[in-house]
Amino acid sequence: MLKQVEGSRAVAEAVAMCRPRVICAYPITPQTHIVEALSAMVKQDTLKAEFLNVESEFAAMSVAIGASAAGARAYTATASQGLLYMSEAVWNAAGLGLPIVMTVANRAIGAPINIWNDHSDAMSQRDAGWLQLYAETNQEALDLHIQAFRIAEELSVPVMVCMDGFLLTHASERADIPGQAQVDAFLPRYEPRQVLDPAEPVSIGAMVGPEAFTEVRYLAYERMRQALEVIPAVRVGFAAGFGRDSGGLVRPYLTEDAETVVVAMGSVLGTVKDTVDELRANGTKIGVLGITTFRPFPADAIRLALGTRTRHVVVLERALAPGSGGIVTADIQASLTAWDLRISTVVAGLGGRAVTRKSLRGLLIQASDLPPLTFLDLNSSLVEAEVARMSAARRSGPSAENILRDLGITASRIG
Amino acid sequence: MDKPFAITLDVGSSRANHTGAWRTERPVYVNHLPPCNNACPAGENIQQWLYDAEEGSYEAAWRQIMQDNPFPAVMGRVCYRPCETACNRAQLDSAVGINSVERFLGDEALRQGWQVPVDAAPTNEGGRGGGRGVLVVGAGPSGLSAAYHLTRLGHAVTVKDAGAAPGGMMRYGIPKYRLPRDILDAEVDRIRRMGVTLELNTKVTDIQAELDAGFDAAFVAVGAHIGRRAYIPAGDSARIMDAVSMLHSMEDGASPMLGRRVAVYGGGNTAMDAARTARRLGASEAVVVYRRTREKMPAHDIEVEEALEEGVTMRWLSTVAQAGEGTLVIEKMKLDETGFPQPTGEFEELEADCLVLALGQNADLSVLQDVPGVTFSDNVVEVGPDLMTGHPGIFAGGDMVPSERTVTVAIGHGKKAARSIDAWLRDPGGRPPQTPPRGVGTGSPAAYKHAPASFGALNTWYYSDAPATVRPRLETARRIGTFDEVTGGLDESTALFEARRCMSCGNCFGCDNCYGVCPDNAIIKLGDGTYEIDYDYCKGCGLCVAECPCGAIEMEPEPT
Amino acid sequence: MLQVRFHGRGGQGVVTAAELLASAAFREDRHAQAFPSFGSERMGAPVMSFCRIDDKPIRTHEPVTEPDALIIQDPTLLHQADLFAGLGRDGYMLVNSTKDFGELGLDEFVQGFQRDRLLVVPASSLAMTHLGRPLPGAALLGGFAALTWAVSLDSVLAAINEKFTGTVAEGNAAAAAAAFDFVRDEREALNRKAGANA
Amino acid sequence: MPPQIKFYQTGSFAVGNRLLAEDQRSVQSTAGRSNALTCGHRACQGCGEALGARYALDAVHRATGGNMIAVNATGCLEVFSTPFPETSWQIAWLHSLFGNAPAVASGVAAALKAMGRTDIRVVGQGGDGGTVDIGFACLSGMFERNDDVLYICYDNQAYMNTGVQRSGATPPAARTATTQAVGREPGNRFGQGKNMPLIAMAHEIPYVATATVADLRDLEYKATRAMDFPGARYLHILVPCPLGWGSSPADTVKVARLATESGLFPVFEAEAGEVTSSTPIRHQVPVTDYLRIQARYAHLFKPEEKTEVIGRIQAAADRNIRRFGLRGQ
Repeated sequence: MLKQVEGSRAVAEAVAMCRPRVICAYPITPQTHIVEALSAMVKQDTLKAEFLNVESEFAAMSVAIGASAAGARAYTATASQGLLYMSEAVWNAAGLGLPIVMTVANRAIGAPINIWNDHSDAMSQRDAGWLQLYAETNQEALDLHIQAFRIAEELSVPVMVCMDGFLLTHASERADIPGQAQVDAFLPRYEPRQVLDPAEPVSIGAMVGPEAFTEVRYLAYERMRQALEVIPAVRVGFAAGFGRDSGGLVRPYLTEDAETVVVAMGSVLGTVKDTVDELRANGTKIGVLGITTFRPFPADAIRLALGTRTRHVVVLERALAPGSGGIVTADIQASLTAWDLRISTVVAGLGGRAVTRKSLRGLLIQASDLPPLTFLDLNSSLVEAEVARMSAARRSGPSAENILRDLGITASRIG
Repeated sequence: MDKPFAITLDVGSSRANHTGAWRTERPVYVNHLPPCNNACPAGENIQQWLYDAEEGSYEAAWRQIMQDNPFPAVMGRVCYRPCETACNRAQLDSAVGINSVERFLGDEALRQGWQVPVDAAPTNEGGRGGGRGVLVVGAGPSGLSAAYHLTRLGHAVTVKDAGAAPGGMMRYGIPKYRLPRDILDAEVDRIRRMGVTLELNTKVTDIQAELDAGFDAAFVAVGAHIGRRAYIPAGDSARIMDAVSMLHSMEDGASPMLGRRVAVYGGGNTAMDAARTARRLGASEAVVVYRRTREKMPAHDIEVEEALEEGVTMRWLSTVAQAGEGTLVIEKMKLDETGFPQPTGEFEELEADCLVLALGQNADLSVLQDVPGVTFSDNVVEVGPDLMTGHPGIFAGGDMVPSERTVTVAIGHGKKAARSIDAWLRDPGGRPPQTPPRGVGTGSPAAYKHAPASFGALNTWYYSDAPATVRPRLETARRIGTFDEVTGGLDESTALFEARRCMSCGNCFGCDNCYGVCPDNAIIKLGDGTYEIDYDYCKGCGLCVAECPCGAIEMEPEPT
Repeated sequence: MLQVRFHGRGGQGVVTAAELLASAAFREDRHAQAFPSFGSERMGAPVMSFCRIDDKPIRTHEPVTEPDALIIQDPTLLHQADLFAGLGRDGYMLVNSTKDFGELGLDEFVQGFQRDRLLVVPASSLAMTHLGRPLPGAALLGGFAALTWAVSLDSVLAAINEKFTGTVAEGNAAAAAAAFDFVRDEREALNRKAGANA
Repeated sequence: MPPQIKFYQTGSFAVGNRLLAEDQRSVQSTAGRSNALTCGHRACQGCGEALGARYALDAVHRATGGNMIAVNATGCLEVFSTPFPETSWQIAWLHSLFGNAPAVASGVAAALKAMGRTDIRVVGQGGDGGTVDIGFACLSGMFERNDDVLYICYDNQAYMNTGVQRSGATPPAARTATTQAVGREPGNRFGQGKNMPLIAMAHEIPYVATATVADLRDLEYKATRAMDFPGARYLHILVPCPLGWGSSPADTVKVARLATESGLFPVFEAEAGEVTSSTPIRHQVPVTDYLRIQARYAHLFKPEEKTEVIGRIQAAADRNIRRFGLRGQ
């Protein structure tokens, strides 16, 4: 049923229809609206589940681990610092092969503390052994959660559904909310691969030494490879059940004849597509490749998606690996080594900085001469001033505060 | 379920890992000789019968006593309890009231009329059942004990005694208030009912003749009934008698004329008996005159205490120098460095209507006097470790052989003599038998050779604090003037309490501590109250040894 | 595509207003997108929200930098830096105030625009009258419907009745309707004046 | 307090007692005990934790009729019990992390509740490090939500798994790898550390109790009693560590016994924040009896006896005795 609805609400309704048995969360902006909605449903008894208000994200993931190991479908949501705080448990859940589904309302990581959107948080857990799916729209965020439970439980691996904080979580958009019957038909009862059962006791979480650890890790890698087949299959199954094409590995847009392909993830894709349309109107051969599944990294699908004419790949990154550069870029490069391509990274939208068509247009018009690494809309004068300060005096003070002083205003400016 | 590789494991799989390999020392179950058993002159397996009594199996407990001693009810009254002196529990709170439990069991047996079956039919014809005819001279504790054991061993026993009633010193030496006669009679009667022939008023004079008359062996235990005399200058009118005959006369129904003030000369148990009897016969003063100090006094403490309670007074470091009518002359003594009393030359007078001499007894050895091979030394018969005299086939025991003169010792002699006689009858050339294994538990007989169980080897924390129960005693007012039994018995609950205070020193009593405290589940519980160590998993930590309450586990080096 | 930017103060229902507008458009089977200017602001601080309305799916997720319309919920914001940023010459603006542009000192500013597209409506007082609370959001939307015809009054009222219930719904609806009439009359008056001048 | 029965056979204090009816006997004395932690594990000789874990879990196993799931924090217990490819556990058992056992247990309990399997009970367990330090927040959260979990802390007073470093439960003056017996104040400092049972009580959870491996009947009684309560329960068990305490493997139980008999480790139980009973000391001993047999306190006795320090430890014991009424009747 079509609704004009806030992204968090849409996701909450989707999650509820997946019938999780245990939901736990610790409040952190911008994930709160999702769990608030779920909590209300549990309280009103419209959702039969245990809702635990835990004392930290570390506990939230730990509760999910226990619940999942005991055979219950478990869900939690977090963001930013919260994801880092639960990091140890995040890796543990993957190691134990527990099909937990978690929403990450993507947000920057401090210091300086920043509540706005970027992908630094999810990127920090890139290698935790979780699947990472990125939503372009609220509709897709909703759909990906339903698919996530299906994928997670089929493979017995946890899945992270990443949606841009505020940009999606707090945005009211049109969304098609499926019916419970549809979801039930698509998502079978949770059949755990391993379960804590006094009737059939086992020890889960044993210590593994050098004699088998490599093998255990290999199997984690192997499960990720299987995921590359499962995810497209689930996309097809979902389309059949819901009449909508959502999820999958990658989303090419006008790449067939494109000489330049912009690679990006999440809500920025819409803005990029609009920009691309404008550029094409001026005859620029440019396309877009959206990555829906970042973990496992769909190298084959990406190669397949790139047009034969592609000469230049611009990776639009909502995160930064200091000392290295683009994080997604590294994977792209690794998967395109055999090809003769120019790959450049554009770091954009950090900590809530708006990514506007205007800026993108200016950037992509001269895509072919982009340097390896560009910071979109970087205020160079601010940076230079601070660099000067630092070279002038040892005790130059806190950079963030210095810059804000120079800027003369705080947040809430347009964009 | 099909489990993920490595991180999920099947239960209990670590049993494949035999940690026994870590061990350098291994625990083993042992059995030590309990101090009580070790101390018992009658060789009772006290720990075992306490164990039976603990769970209320009184008959089993009683039968266990009867293995070694046919007089539990008597023992429970007159024994001087070397077992309790030795009891380890004395070092914790107070000794287990073994004697009172024994008395309870003995009395219970009489109440219930339990009898002792005779294993082999008695016969005096050679060969059949190995039974022979054995003569026992003297129906005292030693003789009756021997008769009892010989009968159980399948021999036909005839007991001959000069007295009118059986029991010897138990009857003629121990006053009624310590040993009621119905008890004695009942226990003697039980022996008689086993088929022992008892011929009273029959003084044996020629032992050789008896043997020729068809007895295959003889056990002589006529005791020591002759009161020792000492030379005391005395006026004609002085009334002097000896304690033995005085106490004896009590049994003949003719109570002696003692007068109001009675002096008893001597410091043994007999002296106490005499003084206490005097009080009961109406003497307002009963004074015990003794050459040395109380510490040196041979009489047992209980006897002395009870005597004092009953108003008997004591004159330490005193000898009777002269006896006249109504008065005695007492000389003060002092102990020299060797602890021997020396005269001081100081004299004083003591008012006394009568002087009772309790200076010890001598045995009437006439019955063995002219038997070839039999030898004597200072008024007793010389015997070997098997109690056989110099004359093959003639054994002797009790007060007439060198040993402490107590009923319990005598009963022990009876058992020992019976076994020796049985062995001798089967193989006259054979060597005296070994003392048989004692104690309960799981060890091999060899284990019994271990030293007696020491208090140090116990872990007493596991025993709840339970001070001894005091036996009810007749209040002194009622003691004087009556011959009612002074010390009462325990009822069942208190007897059970006492039995359960036993710590089972040196022998496993199945408390499950080892089974419980092993961090490696390496103790196998066999179910019959015994255990086995699973050396596949035992790491040799020694916890079971440290936590065994009764010291029945020990570490020994791993065999290399 | 119609892009609207709302300016107000935290607590005035700026975000709700944007969502109501989106919801109204949704009822007319149009695609709409509403979202706040995400800040850590608290009550009273200047805040913004945005709304986009289009006939085809809206893909962009950038903030509205070149609005077709501005809705100013609080006249005290009028002199804030770059309040009008990006508003085109043929743009619309609806200001919540009982004063006119002259009194607001905006005479000069409004000159450069199509005059009948910039209006003032006493949304707060209308809200006080009909709702009993100075929450101008609904009234402004009613006025906005009359100003731009981007959405119908019925859709606005429907959106209001979906979002609120009982007296709150009634009060907001009444305020919206009143504001609609007020703006419609204002525009007709202005057009008449324009006609007369011509 | 467990019902005390007179006379050793009816086992006032011994594990077994042949004169008691089967159902009155201690779990450990029964041939059919579950051995939740069975043999073949890699614990040190005389490991108190291995002993305490089996004691407690076997009791819970009997109380729940085997309907139990255990969640284990990282630590010695977890490492020595489940080295791949073997496990010593004979119950449903889960290990996740060092610091999250209470939360994982909460998750298991929540799942069971959601699935209508409240007949299955959950036990969370860990060492003192996993409980009073790194797992503290999760434990407090589990308490505060009153989740239906029995959490058992096996307290050996330091991080033994990593080589005997100080924990928040390490007692004053004790030597560890990070509180060496050198310097002006040798061993662990006075005035530090936390009293977890009292902290648990401050949450006013239904049941809190302490026990040691030296009094099995008391321990089993408490583990069993804990299962009578719904909600969050806390059982703090003192488990000597021969390695870390420098005591003889054979003395593991003895050391624990002296800890209680000296008053240094009060044994008590509390309901809803109130102490309801304490186990009286049977034969009080001076703290030196307890300290002398542990190498971690050796510096208190040589080269010369540090009477002042020992005095402070004795004072702590005396305070416990007053505070918890350990004198008995």
